[in-house]
Amino acid sequence: MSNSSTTVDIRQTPQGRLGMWILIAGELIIFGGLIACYLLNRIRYPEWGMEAVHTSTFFGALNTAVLLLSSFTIVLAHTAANNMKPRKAQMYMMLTIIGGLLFLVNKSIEYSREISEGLTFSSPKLVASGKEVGSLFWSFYYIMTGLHALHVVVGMTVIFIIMLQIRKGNNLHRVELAGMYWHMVDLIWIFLFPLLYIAK
Amino acid sequence: MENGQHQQSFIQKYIFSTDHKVIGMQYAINGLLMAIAGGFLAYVFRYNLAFPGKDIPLFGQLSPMQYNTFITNHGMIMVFWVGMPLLLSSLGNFLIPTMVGTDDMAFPTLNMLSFWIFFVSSIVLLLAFFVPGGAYGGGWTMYPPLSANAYMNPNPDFFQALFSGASLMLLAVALEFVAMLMGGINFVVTTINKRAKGMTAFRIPLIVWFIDIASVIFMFAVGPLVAGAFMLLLDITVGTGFFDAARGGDPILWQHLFWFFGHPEVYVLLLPSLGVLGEILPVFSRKPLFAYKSIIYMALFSAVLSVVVWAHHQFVSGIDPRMATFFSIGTIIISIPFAGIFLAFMATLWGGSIKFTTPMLFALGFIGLFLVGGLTGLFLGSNAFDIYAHDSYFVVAHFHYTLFPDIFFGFFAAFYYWFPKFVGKDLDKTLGKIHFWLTTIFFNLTFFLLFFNGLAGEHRRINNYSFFGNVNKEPYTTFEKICTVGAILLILSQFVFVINLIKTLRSGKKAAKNPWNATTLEWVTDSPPKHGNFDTFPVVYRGPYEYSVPGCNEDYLPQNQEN
Amino acid sequence: MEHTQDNGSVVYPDVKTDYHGHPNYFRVLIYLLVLLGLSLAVFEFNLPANVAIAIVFAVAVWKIGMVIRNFMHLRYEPILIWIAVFAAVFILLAFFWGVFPDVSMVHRELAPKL
Amino acid sequence: MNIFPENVTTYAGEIDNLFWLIFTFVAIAFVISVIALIYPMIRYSNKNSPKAEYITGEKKKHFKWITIALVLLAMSDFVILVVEHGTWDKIEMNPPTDGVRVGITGIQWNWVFTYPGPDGKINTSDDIVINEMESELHVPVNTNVIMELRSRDVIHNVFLPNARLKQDVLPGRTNIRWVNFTKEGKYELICSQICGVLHSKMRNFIVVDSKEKYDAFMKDLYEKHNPKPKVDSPAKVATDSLQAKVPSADSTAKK
Repeated sequence: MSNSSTTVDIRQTPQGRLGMWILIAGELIIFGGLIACYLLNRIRYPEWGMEAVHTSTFFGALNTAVLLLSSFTIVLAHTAANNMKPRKAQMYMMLTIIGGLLFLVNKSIEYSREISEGLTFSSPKLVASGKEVGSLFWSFYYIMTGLHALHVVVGMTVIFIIMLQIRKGNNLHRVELAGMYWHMVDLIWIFLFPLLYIAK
Repeated sequence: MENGQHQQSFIQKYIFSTDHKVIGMQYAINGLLMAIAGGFLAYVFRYNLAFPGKDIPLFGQLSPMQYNTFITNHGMIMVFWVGMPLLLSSLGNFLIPTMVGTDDMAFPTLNMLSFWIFFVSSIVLLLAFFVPGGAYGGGWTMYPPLSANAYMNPNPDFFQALFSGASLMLLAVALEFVAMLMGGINFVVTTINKRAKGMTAFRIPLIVWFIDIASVIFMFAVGPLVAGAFMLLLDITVGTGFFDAARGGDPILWQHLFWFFGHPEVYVLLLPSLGVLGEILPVFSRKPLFAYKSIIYMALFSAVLSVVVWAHHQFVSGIDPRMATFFSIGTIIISIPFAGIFLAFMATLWGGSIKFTTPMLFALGFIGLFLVGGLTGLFLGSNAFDIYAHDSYFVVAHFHYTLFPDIFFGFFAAFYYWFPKFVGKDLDKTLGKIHFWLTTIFFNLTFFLLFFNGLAGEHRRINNYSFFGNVNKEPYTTFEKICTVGAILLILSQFVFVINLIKTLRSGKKAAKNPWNATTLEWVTDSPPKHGNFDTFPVVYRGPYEYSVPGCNEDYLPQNQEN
Repeated sequence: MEHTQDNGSVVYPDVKTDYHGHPNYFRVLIYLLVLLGLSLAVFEFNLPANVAIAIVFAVAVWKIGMVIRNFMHLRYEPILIWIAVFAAVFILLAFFWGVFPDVSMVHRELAPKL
Repeated sequence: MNIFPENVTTYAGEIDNLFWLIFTFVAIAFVISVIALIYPMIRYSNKNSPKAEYITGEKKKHFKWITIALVLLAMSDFVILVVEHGTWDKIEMNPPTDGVRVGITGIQWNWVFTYPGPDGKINTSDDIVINEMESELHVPVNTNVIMELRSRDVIHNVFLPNARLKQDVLPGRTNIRWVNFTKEGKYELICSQICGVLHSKMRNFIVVDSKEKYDAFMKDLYEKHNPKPKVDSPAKVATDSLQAKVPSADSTAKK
């Protein structure tokens, strides 16, 4: 019989990272399913190009840049945590949360502009003008960006909680896990951006 | 190792416990309670089918709407709230940590959260029966536009629509998926990361492999349906048009989203049960599992294949006929690895020394009954015959012949086998055997004749067949009655199980450490295992099925025994 | 930065014993921003629409690859994680391929007038 | 054995034969499997065989039995696939294009039948629409009947037990299926996809008439309904398609 310290350590990856990867794979499939549904319909209806014109490339690009930068800061937080500098890690995490907030502010400005133009998923204007297929585009637009925004909020919450947890210098490895989730949010946006804002 | 013997309050120990065994127990109890609900629904609509219009004992009159609601919820409950918790979550929680030789799951808190989310999901599902308009009654597949328009109010306000039967069912399913995702992450990470020393990939018992493969299939196939459930929920509540043809949506998209998960789900339910067979057959044949590695390879192959066969549920949905041809080929090909697994199980018996204990009887019964279910699948997998048999009682009989042995025989086999270990008392052998024989006989009585009704053109989900000329004649009306009698007796015979359980819990003999002389790690520890499972972590020296090894004193070699 | 072990057991990788390597994050960020600029600038070059869209999506996939490899450190992970990530992509492709003929190739028809 | 309903179409027999073909393979497989399951239970029971052999099954000598069985299964699978693909090809992939056209439209909870006007086409302005409970669709015997299947509200399923035909109808698309009756009579047309409360009552009839009776019926029908000949002016077509863009009121009523 053995002693206990070596037996549980047969592992290739720390279990937190392993679990996180599986979660990320699962999340990618959820979003991927949505994106696949969108693409299938996008190919079916070329007239959606006329609707995509109304999305604001400027805001989309700005948001992409914001998310990329916040990804950068969270990865710096991870480096700081690795170097056992909880203060510095907390600062970078705060920056990431500010990035997330900036993203949400941008997004809400965008939403309010589109809604004031009458571009909603059950827009009477679109239906009345015989463009009810166009309203389906907006359904997809809002569900995809909305679900993504929800993930942004979740990611921010997770980062905030872990920011509080590492104050005393323990649980520093969790910074990386929160970071991985944040990167996933980032890379989903990277794919949504051309899909909704550029391909017109 | 961490000492788990410190005093805990009752709530910490049995309610909000992070111990995998307690969570496994909670899942099993929740699953069995839901099985009672599902069984009661089955009794009510089966009675209605045999004697349409008559008052049903214990229930009363069944209206057509209620009939639809009951069949829908019977399907939902039995698949998602009985099959999944009993086979995947309960067995996974009990067995994975003990079999790979560790103290608990990788993420115990996540594990607890998983159960409580699952518990909430069962409440939400049952709650739907009590909202205005009743639970959803459009088939468990929830095809829109029927489900999207299920709330009859033309201008529903958001909360009215949210608390309609259809959206509550969607919410319940979504919560259940979250719970199972958490559980799945736990299972896979525990198996990969927390194995005992020496527990290499091909020394892991088959059931752990199979639960992990099932979890992976589940986690990877469920994604599109989660997205789809979100879309359908928005269709119901806020009026988007994802599945509304008038606004450019497509109802067939939901069918694809649903079955893309729905078919792999069948294998998610099947694989843990096959794992149970893989444990029980060698123990009671005193012989190694036949072709252990090949079985795993075949399971992996079928796991890959399982995500490209889904559209055989849609042969008559108006999908592209060329695709139907492809999916037909895929479906029939996937029969080969599963046939291989079953043949390997049967080959395990050859040359053995078979003891017919209760778990062994259930395991053998599973093989025999599943044979019928699996072979009738060939009829439905070939798309040309499916044109006729689709949505008929042939399908009903077929999937009950697969899912009933799978869920109940698989679970009971596991129950009778591991009960002494995890509860620490010996079940009554005679009552167990009576339970097996009654269940087997009445199960066949219930479902076998339905094949003929299906071939005669009896279609599903109808509350009264006297309307249809082809089936409103002898012998099909008698068959319906026999089926109902069988179903009632089947339900009644489960009381033998309940009696056995109560009797054992009250006055059962204390179980030995290793009553079946099995080799895997869970039998090394006490019965029941204490918090933390092992005194010292075991070290593994050999594969899991070393029975009757030549030149050995005992006829079994435990995995942790050094030569 | 090796993570495989001599006898199949490792010490728990606490943050001091570095589990994986670290790329130059700042360079990666600059690459990503340049690629973002490229996907915006593509339409200024008067390319045919299909080519432009193909480039945009190629750039998006490239960016995703950079994030997942460098920021999420996939390049330092064992093969099993790669399999998990690519299985996700494989499953989505299977889904897309199976549904494509039924949704994208069928044209919408309005309800018949009765 | 008469376990199917009476078969009255050109391809119903083929589907029945397909069943018996698969049944043959399945029965053989079943018998062999049951023997392979029961025999060892007796021969190798604890009583008859107190000591078990040590067979891991990984050796070729032992594993070959499974290989043989799987190859046999694959071969019978192949035969089944080839035969059933012939039937599938005939029914679904290469339907005939000439024949009498009728329209069948599912609504909650009835089948609405559409006969073509003098132009012989469905979904034009001169259609004759029969929307009554328990109504009958008249078709001629020994003629290809091309059915255009549509739905107004939810998913229904056209099920003709005697023709061995089942086809979902979905809102937003037209499925075309065909049938060729060989025997006169009155057959059921059932909805076999759950479509709401009264799904169990959704049943109409197809009446197969001899050619003479069918011609007389159509003549009567035309006299009774007096379908307007179609106006083919481009202007009319243009307004038609414009109107078609606006969805019908009830399909958006929910919103």
